[in-house]
Amino acid sequence: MKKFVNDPADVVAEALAGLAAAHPELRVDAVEQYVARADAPRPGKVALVSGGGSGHEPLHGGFVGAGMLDAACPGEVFTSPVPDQIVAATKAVDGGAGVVHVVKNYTGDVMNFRMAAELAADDGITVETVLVDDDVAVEDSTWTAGRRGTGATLLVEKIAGALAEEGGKLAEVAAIGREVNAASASFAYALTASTTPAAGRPGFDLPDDEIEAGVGIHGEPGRRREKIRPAKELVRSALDAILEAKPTAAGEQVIVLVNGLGATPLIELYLVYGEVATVLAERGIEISRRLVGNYVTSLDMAGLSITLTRVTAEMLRLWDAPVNTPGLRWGV
Amino acid sequence: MKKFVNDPADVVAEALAGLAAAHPELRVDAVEQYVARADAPRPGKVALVSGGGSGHEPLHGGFVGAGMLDAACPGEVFTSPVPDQIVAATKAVDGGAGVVHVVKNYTGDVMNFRMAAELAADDGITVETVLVDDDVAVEDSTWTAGRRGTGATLLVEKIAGALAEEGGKLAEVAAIGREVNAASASFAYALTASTTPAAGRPGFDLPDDEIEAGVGIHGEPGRRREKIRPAKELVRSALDAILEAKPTAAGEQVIVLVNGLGATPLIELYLVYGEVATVLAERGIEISRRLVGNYVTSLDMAGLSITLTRVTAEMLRLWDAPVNTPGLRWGV
Amino acid sequence: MDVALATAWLRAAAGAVIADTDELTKLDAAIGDGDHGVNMRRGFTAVAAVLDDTAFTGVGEVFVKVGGTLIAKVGGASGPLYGSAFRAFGKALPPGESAGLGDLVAALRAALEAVTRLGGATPGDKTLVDAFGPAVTAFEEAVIGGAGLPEAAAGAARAAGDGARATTALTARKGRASYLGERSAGHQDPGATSTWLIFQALADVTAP
Amino acid sequence: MDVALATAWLRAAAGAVIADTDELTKLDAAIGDGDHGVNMRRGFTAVAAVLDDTAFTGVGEVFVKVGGTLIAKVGGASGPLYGSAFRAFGKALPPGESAGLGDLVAALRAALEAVTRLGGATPGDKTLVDAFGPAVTAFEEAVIGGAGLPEAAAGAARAAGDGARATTALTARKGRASYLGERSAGHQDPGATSTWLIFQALADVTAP
Ligand SMILES: Nc1ncnc2c1ncn2[C@@H]1O[C@H](COP(=O)(O)OP(=O)(O)O)[C@@H](O)[C@H]1O
Ligand SMILES: Nc1ncnc2c1ncn2[C@@H]1O[C@H](COP(=O)(O)OP(=O)(O)O)[C@@H](O)[C@H]1O
Ligand SMILES: [Mg+2]
Ligand SMILES: [Mg+2]
Ligand SMILES: [Mg+2]
Ligand SMILES: [Mg+2]
Repeated sequence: MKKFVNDPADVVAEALAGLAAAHPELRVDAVEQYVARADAPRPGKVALVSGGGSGHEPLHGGFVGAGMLDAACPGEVFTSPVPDQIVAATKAVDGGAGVVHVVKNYTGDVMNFRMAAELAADDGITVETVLVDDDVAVEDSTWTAGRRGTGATLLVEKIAGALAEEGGKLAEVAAIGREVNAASASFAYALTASTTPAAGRPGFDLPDDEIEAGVGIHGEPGRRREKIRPAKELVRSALDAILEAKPTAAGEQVIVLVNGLGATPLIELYLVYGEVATVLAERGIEISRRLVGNYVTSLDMAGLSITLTRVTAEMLRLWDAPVNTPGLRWGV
Repeated sequence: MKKFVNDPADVVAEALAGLAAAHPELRVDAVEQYVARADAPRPGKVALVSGGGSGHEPLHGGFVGAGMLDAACPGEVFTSPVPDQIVAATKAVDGGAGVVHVVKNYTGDVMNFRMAAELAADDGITVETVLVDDDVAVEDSTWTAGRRGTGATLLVEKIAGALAEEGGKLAEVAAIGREVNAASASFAYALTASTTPAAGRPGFDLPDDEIEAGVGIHGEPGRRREKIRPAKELVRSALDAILEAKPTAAGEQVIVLVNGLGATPLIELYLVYGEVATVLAERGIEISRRLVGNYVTSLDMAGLSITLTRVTAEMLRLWDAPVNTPGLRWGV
Repeated sequence: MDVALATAWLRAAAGAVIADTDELTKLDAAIGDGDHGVNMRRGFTAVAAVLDDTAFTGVGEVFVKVGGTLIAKVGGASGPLYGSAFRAFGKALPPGESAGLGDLVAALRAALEAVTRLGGATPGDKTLVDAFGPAVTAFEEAVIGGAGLPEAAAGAARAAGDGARATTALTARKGRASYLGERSAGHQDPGATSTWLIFQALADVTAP
Repeated sequence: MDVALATAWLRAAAGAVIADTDELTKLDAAIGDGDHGVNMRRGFTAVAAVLDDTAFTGVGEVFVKVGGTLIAKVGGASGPLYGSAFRAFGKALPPGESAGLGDLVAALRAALEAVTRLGGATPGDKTLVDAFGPAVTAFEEAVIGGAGLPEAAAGAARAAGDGARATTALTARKGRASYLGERSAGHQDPGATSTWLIFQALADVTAP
């Protein structure tokens, strides 16, 4: 395995040390392993805490800052954080107005955050949980663990974070987070598997002309393997899946996220965004805002996800609000 | 080859179409193949034009906008742009105060930009050229084409762009660009080769335990092949090469760029930044500002470059000035 | 089972899990995210340290402490599940230095219940429940049939092994593997495999 | 050489370069950035189109136009170099429908001079100059020796081929390959190889 690491077991801790050195506006607790805004807790402000396995950077640590998250709990690579860690972060940023946990829908994340929320409640902190489950490749049925949380997490954190920043109450912040999630759908393709530092080899092998369709962000294989096709066709298939799951009429407004999974060059992401814009224009769907880049990644996986979020005027206003984090910044 | 493309010959044009669709604040001329600020030309403002082969995104098209470049000329993948294209961009953004060409030191780029500058001069436009040659892996001698331009290009474009934005004159803007270049040094490692859409296979093969030290950003092999070593050691070797080329005393201030070449996860880049901070702290060199991410890339190459720029107070002030481009944004 | 046997079992379990890290990781790479081995190694390495550092007076305490350690160290789906299982097991044991066979049966039931309550998996969902459930049943039946601990533990380990192997044919309906739909079939469940290792460790340390 | 022969040569050169795209790319991947084949194909595809679309009255015009097309289409190092070479070649030819052998010699010298002026390479730097230079000398010597165009062209092609092959042993001192230092030795220079193809095309179309 070739990676810029020392001992694979220390990757997360050492990356956090680097994050701390690079961003004085963040406070990294190396013992409890969380990242918080240096100015937290902010009395009276609803705090947002998220977290999950590492390897999805800039998600979540890179989204801590004014207008987005108050704290993030990075677990080991692709492994959800543990309850103690989440409780420590929750206590560290609680400003007395309650805390929203933004949790991607994975069994491990859900269970660990649930335990943490119970422990925090014992300490008198009110926690509301917003579950993100936007990945339409997985059917939402009793036969699965439910849809996975992927690209929409960024939108939930940005929009709910903006409402918290401007003084939204706990119930309101949680409500808009849930609304954003409900209005979002994502679909992803992988061209290669990712390699975790611990495993040291790719999670699966893919022949030179095959791709995985409907993958998540944890290096797992997708729903099906298929032959590589032109970008045009892949985009159409992904948008078909997305728009079937969340029917969107002509004239409706969306935010589009074309998100690289780690090793896909920006030139390809922009090419794909161009295809998305073409298809949505054909359908009369209006793209109000867009984001093209590597935001919710899967280590060094070559691949991308497309997320569409149907937005209200209020969501757009909150999307445009200032944000100042290592991974997302505007208006400030 | 697996990439998100249609016909490999159309990659650059289609990515530009995507860029145009994504960024209404940019104007993309699809015929002449350049990207310009939509509000260019700005009368009386010195204009900055850069360009080079595609495949280094966000460089250069992603750095067009307020406070940085006025236009960028993307060539084919890893191929410098042609004179006509550069002339068209130069004319499109000239506000009567002259144009600065920021050119990375590659034979092809230098010759094409030189031809363009002569043609522009024939049309009455004064062009100053700032050559960027920061890569210390290549010796600067008559036995080479001179040092390559790599990571420092971002710093030159940002700092010179800020001075142009606030009304600097042609000679001043060019001078500070050259000063930034002279104060910069970079060194890069590659863990894998990159694959151009046209070639369809990696530029070279690397065994599973070997890396290339001293690579550029065009997928070429480096100065030497060596065994993979812990990140700690690689960082020390790179900084030794950088600080030997540009001796920096204790107490001096630097901007650090830890730059991913495309497929290296952010978690590794932050880990490496942590090591850089440790080494510089040992030497008493003060890191005034830093940037960690994928900025000057080489398609899907797994690798990274480290750039140090010794800065004056004036450079720092210009670094901190607002910038609003797809790839770099703050203060606005 | 007394404190000494409890710690011997858990040390053996830690040894087995750590020795099989790569195997568990490989199973998880096929239908999950490839971290189960490393997760379990991290957890059980901490368990071994806790066993070294703590003086226990009650047998139940041992398992409660181990469960808490796993919750605090493992993460992922397996951390809360195994952690809760050990905590429930320990809490169900009577206070004091040792527990009888009947106590162990009741505690195993409590542990299994904790897992199904938390994770919602039912038999056949291709999870660790498919090894855990049969193991508990086999243990219980052996005890009812008059067997001693060695024999009951051996039966439980066999049943866990059979259960783990039988997950290969199943399509996952819980956890990460369920995302693969029918593609999850044909691979043995990593969690069921680690459960088997834990029961096998009990059989090993009690074997005559 | 008249307009018809000039266009026949350039069409043959275009065909050869396009046919060898992959080979040129492979050579450039070893010691450069792997685009020389695609660069030349892009340029000569445009050249072929220009030849189809333009009615030329003078032979020099043909080469000036081709040079401009290469500058506008190729990019990289080879675009300005080949473009300037063809432009200088065309400009050095006398006005009118055709040029004599002496004119060709002078024009070849002018083209070579344009390349060395622009790129600064000297013989032995492992560039296209190492094929171009010997080809020009061989052509000139053949003409001085009384040879006709077919023979002079064949000699130039042979010399270009020898020169290109001889670049393998050299360490690059100009262009991208110079970044590799001594690692550039052992590989044939892509630009020298495409120069050879162009001279070979002249030999082919003039062969009796
Ligand atoms: N809902 C559940 N109930 C019981 N066991 C489960 C459940 N979900 C997952 N598991 C078990 O957890 C194992 C995976 O554990 P691990 O890889 O450590 O966590 P993660 O899936 O979060 O990466 C699976 O093989 C399965 O046996
Ligand atoms: N300074 C120079 N003088 C003459 N020829 C050169 C010079 N620099 C490069 N070349 C030629 O150009 C060739 C490479 O062309 P190409 O790959 O198209 O451009 P680039 O190097 O910009 O990618 C080299 O093989 C070499 O023959
Ligand atoms: Mg996991
Ligand atoms: Mg090139
Ligand atoms: Mg797992
Ligand atoms: Mg080249």
